[in-house]
Amino acid sequence: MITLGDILTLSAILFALAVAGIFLNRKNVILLLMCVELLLLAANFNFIAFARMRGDLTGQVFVFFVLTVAAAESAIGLAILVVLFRERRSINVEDLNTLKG
Amino acid sequence: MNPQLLIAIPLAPLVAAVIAGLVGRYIGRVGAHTITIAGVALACVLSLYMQWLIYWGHVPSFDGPVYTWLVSGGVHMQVGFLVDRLTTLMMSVVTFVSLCVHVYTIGYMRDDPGYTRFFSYISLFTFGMLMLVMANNFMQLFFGWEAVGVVSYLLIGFWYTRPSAIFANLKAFLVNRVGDLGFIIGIAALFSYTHSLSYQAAFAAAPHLAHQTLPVFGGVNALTLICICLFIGAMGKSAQVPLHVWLPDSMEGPTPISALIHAATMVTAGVFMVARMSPLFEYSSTALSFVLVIGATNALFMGILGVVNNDIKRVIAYSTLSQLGYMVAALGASAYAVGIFHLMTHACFKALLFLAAGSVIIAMHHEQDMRKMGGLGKYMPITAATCWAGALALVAFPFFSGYYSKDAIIEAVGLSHRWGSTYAYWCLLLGAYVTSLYTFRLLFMTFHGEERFRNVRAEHAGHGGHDAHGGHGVHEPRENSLVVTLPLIALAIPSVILGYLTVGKVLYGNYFGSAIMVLPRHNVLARMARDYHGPFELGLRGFLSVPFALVVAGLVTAWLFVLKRPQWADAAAVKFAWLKRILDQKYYFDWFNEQVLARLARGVGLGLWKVGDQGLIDGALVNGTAKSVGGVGGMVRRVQSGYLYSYAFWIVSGLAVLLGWFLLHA
Amino acid sequence: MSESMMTLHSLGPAVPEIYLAAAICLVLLFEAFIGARRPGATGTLSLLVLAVGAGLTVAFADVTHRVVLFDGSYVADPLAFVLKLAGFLSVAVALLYSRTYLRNREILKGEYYVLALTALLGIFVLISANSLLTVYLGVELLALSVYAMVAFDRESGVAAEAAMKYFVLGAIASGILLYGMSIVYGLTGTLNLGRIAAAVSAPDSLGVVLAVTFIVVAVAFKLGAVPFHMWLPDVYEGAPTSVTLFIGTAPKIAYFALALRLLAHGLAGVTVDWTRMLMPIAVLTLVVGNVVALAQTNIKRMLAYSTISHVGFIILGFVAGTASGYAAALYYTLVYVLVSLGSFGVVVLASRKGFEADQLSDYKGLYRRDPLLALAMAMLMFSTAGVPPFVGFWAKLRIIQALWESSHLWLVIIAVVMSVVGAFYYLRVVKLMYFDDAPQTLPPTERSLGVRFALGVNAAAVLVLGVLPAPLLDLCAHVIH
Amino acid sequence: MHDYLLSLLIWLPIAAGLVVLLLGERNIVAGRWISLLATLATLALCVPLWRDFNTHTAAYQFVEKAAWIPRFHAYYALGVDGISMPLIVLTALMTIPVVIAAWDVIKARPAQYYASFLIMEGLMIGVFAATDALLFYFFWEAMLIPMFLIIGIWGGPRRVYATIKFFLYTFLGSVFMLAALIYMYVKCGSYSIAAFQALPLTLTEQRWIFAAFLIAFAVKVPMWPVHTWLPDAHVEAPTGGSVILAAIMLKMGGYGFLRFALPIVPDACRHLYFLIVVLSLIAVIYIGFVALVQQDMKKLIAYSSIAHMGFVTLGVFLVYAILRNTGTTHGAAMGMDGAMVQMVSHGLISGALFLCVGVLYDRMHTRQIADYGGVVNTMPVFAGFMVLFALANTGLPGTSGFVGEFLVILASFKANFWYSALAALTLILAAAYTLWLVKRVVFGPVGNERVAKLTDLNGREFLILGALAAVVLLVGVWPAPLLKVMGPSIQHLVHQAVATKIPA
Amino acid sequence: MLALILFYVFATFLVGGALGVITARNPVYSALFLVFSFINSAAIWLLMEAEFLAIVLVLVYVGAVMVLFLFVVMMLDINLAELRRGFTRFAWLGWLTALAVIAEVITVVWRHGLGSIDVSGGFPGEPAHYSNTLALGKVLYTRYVYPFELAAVLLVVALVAAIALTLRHRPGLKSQDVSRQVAVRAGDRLRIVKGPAEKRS
Repeated sequence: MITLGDILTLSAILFALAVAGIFLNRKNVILLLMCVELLLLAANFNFIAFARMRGDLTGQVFVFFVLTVAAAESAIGLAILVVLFRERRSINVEDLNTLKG
Repeated sequence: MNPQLLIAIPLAPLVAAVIAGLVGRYIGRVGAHTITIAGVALACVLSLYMQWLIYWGHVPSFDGPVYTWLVSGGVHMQVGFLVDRLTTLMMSVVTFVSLCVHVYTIGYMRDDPGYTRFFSYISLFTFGMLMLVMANNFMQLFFGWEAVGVVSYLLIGFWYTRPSAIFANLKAFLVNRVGDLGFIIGIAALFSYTHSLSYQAAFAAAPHLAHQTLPVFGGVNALTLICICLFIGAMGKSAQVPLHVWLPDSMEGPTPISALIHAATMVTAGVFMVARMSPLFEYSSTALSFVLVIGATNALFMGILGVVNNDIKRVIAYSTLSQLGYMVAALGASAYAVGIFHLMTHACFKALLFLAAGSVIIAMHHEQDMRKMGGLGKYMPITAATCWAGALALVAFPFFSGYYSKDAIIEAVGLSHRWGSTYAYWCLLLGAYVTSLYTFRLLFMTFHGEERFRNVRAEHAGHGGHDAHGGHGVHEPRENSLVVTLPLIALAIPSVILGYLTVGKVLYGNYFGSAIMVLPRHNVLARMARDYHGPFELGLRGFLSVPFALVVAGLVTAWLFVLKRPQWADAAAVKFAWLKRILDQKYYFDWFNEQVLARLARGVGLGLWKVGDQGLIDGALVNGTAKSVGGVGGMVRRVQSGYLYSYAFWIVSGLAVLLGWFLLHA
Repeated sequence: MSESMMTLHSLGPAVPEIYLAAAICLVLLFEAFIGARRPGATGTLSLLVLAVGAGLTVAFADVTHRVVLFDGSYVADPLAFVLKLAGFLSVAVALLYSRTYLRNREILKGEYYVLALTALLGIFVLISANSLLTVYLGVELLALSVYAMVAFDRESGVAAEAAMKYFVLGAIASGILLYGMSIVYGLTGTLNLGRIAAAVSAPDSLGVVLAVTFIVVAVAFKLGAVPFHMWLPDVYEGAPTSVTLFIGTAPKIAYFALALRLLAHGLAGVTVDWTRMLMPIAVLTLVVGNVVALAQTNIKRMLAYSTISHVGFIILGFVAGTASGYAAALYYTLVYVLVSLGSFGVVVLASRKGFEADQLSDYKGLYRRDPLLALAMAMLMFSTAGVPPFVGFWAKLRIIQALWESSHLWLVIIAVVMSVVGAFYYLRVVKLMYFDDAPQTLPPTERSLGVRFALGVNAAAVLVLGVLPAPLLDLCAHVIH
Repeated sequence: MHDYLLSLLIWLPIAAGLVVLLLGERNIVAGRWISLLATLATLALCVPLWRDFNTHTAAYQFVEKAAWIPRFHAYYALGVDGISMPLIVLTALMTIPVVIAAWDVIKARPAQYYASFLIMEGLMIGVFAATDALLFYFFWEAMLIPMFLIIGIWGGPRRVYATIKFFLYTFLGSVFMLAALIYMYVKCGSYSIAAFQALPLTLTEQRWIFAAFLIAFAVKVPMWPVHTWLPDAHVEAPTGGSVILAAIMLKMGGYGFLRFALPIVPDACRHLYFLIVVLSLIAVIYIGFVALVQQDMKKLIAYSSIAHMGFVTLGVFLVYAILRNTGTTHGAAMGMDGAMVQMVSHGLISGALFLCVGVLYDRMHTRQIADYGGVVNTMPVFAGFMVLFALANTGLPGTSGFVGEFLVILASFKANFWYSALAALTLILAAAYTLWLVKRVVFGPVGNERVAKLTDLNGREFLILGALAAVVLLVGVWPAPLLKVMGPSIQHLVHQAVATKIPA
Repeated sequence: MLALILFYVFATFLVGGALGVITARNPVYSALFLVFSFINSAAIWLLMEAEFLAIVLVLVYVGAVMVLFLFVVMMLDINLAELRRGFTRFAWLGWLTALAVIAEVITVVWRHGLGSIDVSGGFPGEPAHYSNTLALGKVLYTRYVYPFELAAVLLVVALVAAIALTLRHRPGLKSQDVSRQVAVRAGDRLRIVKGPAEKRS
């Protein structure tokens, strides 16, 4: 039987991989957006697992909204990406360093 | 006694001084000198009246407040007067000499642009001096003390465009301040025991204080400390070694004030103060020994300096130093009355000498170097004659006033059994010879012998403003006008007869009564009184005394070296070059003060400023902190690298650290 | 709280949100059909909308006690009322100041106003959130609107860069927030903050620590606390100044509400835990914010670091962990918003077409060019530095008082030392404006009378509230209790 | 009117300042006269203050109280006692010469200049009049702003460095005090100074609070080693700024010690008095030496101020040394009296000296001593004043400078021989640096052509220097009224200072 | 037991996919790895009887969002050669931090059971007739109407933002202007030109 612990472990690994992806990736901004999706996925696992454990729908409703938000977020993220690319002709993370200090 | 009358005595010169000072330019020269002379004359008349009242009128002394200066912590500090025989004597001397000097000034300063200012100053000085002598408490004493110091400062620097004058006045003030430091500590010490600043309280507490110990310097007798501190003040004002250095330099001031301040009155304030404080000093033999030794040292060694100096005023100044030493030595021997007596006679003849010197200086167109004088006697008979009178008084020629006072000092010290009295006695004795030597040297060089002024071309036209005669070629010196000679005569009379007239009363007639307190076991004067059989007999006895022999020896030496064999002096100077150098350098006191102390002070100041303030506090602490904060800012700023991955890393590691830390500590 | 019992009347307290949602649609339509041809009309309409909204809020949402709606996901209380009014006001002022700026940069578009209004809606949602879900949606609504606003000047590379950074980091923060929320949910089985507060009461339980850490980090990120602050200076600098003005002000109200609702209300049972976590964060925030601000040459960036340092103070209010501390944090937040409106407003107003007054050196001799602007800025800077008689002083005072009440000696010392460090760079601005001369001729500043009047009122408020601080202090204390 | 006398004193100048500010630079003639009238009116208001002051009580008089922040029990509470009243009068007095001295000297933004000083005046009076700690602090800090601007706008070449240093230094000190005040508020629930004075505190608490107070007041006084802002500020400040800084702002430190440190944390003061005494003596001696070598007139006077303020702190804390040495407090009041008189007197004298320097600066535009010499030849009247004030600065009896030093030295002997011996060194040091300055600047032959072209005081300058000289002499000759005013309050303070507040 | 095996299989795929996402050099591969991860997640969610969400995940994410991603990747015409460089020096620090987070969370979960919850227990089974979709649907429009409306606003924001940021009015491009069309008046469309019928002579 799948246990709560299994799911929580899985989500922890996903979470860590997602953040690791964000600060290991130095080249492509799009990848960062993908890692963000993974991050949300990790949280969703938790919600579903807890909801199931408690026999309570609330967690699943939450996941529903998270999915909605994530979609909207992707749209805006990609829009920003497009603006960025138009201005800089690059989406290299290492080029995003004019603002610093 | 009428207090209003008393108040009028110091106030009259003050008012005159203020008027002359503030509105001098409106009332003109005549107005200024008229009003100040009137003020001082009034004070003089009233002082004499007071003295008459107290001595012959048998009015009790006055000791009372005028107004409350302030009340602090329950202590009433008042301005008040203590007028007794000692005070009235001083008041008379001060106002009399002052009056003479005022009159003399009309002639001396005739052509000076600072005429009204000068009158204002000397009147103000008279006020300060009167406040000093009339005080019945230490606050007021200190007030007068400082007031005369300030006026002295202003007057030494009267010719403010002369660099030497403004150097001298600063020096005088600072050296006096060193004395005042001791003085104020003494006052503070006394106050801390008596909770009062009045003389009465201090005198009453003296016997008790003699048994108190103060936990400083490993425990000293409280009264000794107090007395020595007070005496340090007197050393400053009365120019005792090593605080004497200012007095010769103070001759930069106009001659009238040399006479008034730096001979007759202010410099004797220390002597007066110690006499006034006799109820304290009497209980501290240590302090008196200190006084004695210092005084005697001054008397001899400062006199020696007078022998080698060629500036007429400076010679008299060194003489003053020496005579002050005599007075102080008298105090040290518990012969306060003798000290005051000498103070009185000295005031007359020393003022006379200065004024006479001033008269010479006027005649010489402000030339003070005796080497350029000589043979003036026949051109200036009055000056020469009065000067001779003063000189004889100074060297203690029998029957002259100085004889009665000075011989008494030597005798009193000789009789004293105080620690150091033997040393003091020999100093004073030798001092008699030295006095005679420089005095006659001065007389011979100035009034007798070759007329050296004829060799001097009119090279001093540069004196400009102070030399209205200002002509070229050799002028034959002329006797001065009446305003100059009259004070000379007025002072010459007491210089000759004052001693004879008053010695019986002042020294041996218990003139001072309770104003001066001497413990019976210290009372050398009483022993001397046993041998006293009237002034005439005393005068005759003088011709047989050792000091007289020394005076004659001095006279002969001076005659030989100055008039008869001047080349001997040069030969001696060559032979004893080392000695001459020490004497020319005035025992290196000035060198030490200027090259060591002053430099050290400035060095310390510079060091503290540059290293302490600017380097450490400002540089390291203040700006250093600012810089290091800024530096840290610059460094932390670099963490903000602009890279997204680094930002994300910080967020996640922040999370990890927080989580780890609190999981460990949960 | 049955879902079927919802009547129109009972929705009264929720009028601000409902009205605003409707108004957003209205503005959107207006823009689509009318606004595009009349530049600025949408802006005027938006200001009108905000004014009406404030009126309606006062009329309907002024509650005297706690009202819970929408099955527990929405709460209306006096605090929410005050914060929403502050939100209306600050957004209105921010939009008013930005107008000429937007026109000069040719980004005066209706969408800008729509996004500002949706951000305001997000702010309101956060203010009134009573469930983790509404908290999350509020955070996202606000954040997404703001991301877009930052990138709004499409001709600006730095703006895009800032937006990108903001977006990615913001998304990480939401992920962290969500993760923490999921654990809270797992531990309590509910999203309702009230019920969570009832369920979570055991401090030092590991699960709670885990959840609390995630949530604290997310909240700290949103507030801009060190070391989660790094987005803030970049975004403040990179964004168009009008947007900096916007995000520097109203959202802080929301994030204060976020911290208050989540930590102080939802996790009230484990105050010990999160105050201990906030403590090092607060200290770091104060130190880094102030110290790094010293090294800045760009005024927007400097004000960003200044913001960070203020966040440190606000967090200190939370560290106190008492009602007094929250009231202090609230007061600080409101004061901060007021002062930031003014100071960023000056930055906006000093900029002209083709001249971005964002370097500190651009303020040299401002006094000669525009005394009013300089005077206002000087007052605001002194206020921020915490010098009486300006209101900033009371803000700091309240925080220190709260810290003393909970016996935090060292935090007090750090706070006061840091306020001195901070004073330096505020003084530097005054120095530039008043003591220095402009090196070259700079363009004139915004001269629109209405805007200048608003700025004058803004600065005067800083003084008046400083001299008579009692009403606002009372209000803050009142709504927190 | 007595019910609002203090408020009037505070707000009249502030209101006048705002009016002048609003009138702007174009109406500067009116602005000038309004400023002068306002300062004169303020001084006139001090007449009833002094006349109707009850000298037999230590209680606050002319009390006003109005709610300010009811929630924190902070009140707009005003009142004066014998310690604050003379300082208020001093403030009102010293602002007048500042206004007159600026008459046609300040050319740049004169309206703002006047407004700054008027507002300063009100705030400074507020500091002295406040009996609520929060209100006190409010005025205390607010004061920094106008001074910051005064130095920064009208100052010399290094004004920016100086003014920022001044602001940060004093701000750093003050915030710690604020923290301490709030702490005590939290403990006792009131901001009333009287409540603080009655609040029992453990020794540890007292030490912390004392440290906070010390930082705040030591910077203001300023005491060594936190004094370095003062020379810079003075040198760079315009004449009026220097005058107010020296005359009033420095007094706030001494006032703070008297009003806060001693009565609120007496036990800590008793434990740590030695520190203050040592720092005070360092101030007197160390700074005296430093003053000796200054090349800049203002800097010299600034350093002299530090040395003189050393007497203030010494006098204030003598009470503990005396208590320790003698077991009684006899003489302690004298030390405090001395400190107070020294504050007033230093206000007058240093203010006057800075005005003198200002007179020279207006003519020659240099403050370097080396640029002068023989000023007396061309400016005899000025020289007279300068010498008078210089002598007063050296503590000459008959001038106000003497009274305070004298009392402190007298009192200090009760505590320790060395205290008084070291303190009395000022007699020499002060004379050395002040009179050496006079020698180099005033006396001597005409130093250079520019000195030769100097013109003597005009009527305006004569008026202010003459008036100050009169006051300096008056206080010196008859300080009794001043002491009488302070008496009961000082006596009361002595009792407070030695009573323990440690809860049993 | 089967469910458990399936879970481990899917979980392994999921982790592998996630690793693929963050390590792939080519963003197209990353996107495909992400799709793979989502599909595995959906499978696991199905195992946990969260059918509706599993479907939504596939439909919304795989179907819409990821396509959008790929679209953008292709559209932006990124120079892939430039992206082929590897991680930098401090990569180990990143990994370490990630591992630390995993370790911390797992420690809490397993060693201490998240405080009060039994983490090793399974999930309660749902009754046979239970419809996850129905249950969600029921609450979504009632209890969660407020969040639902907010989600709607959120999507509007995304819409507006995306348009505002990316829509470009290129000069010379002929496009519809709705507001102008709507606001048009007859007078704008029809212009009556008066012309003389014939040339006057």
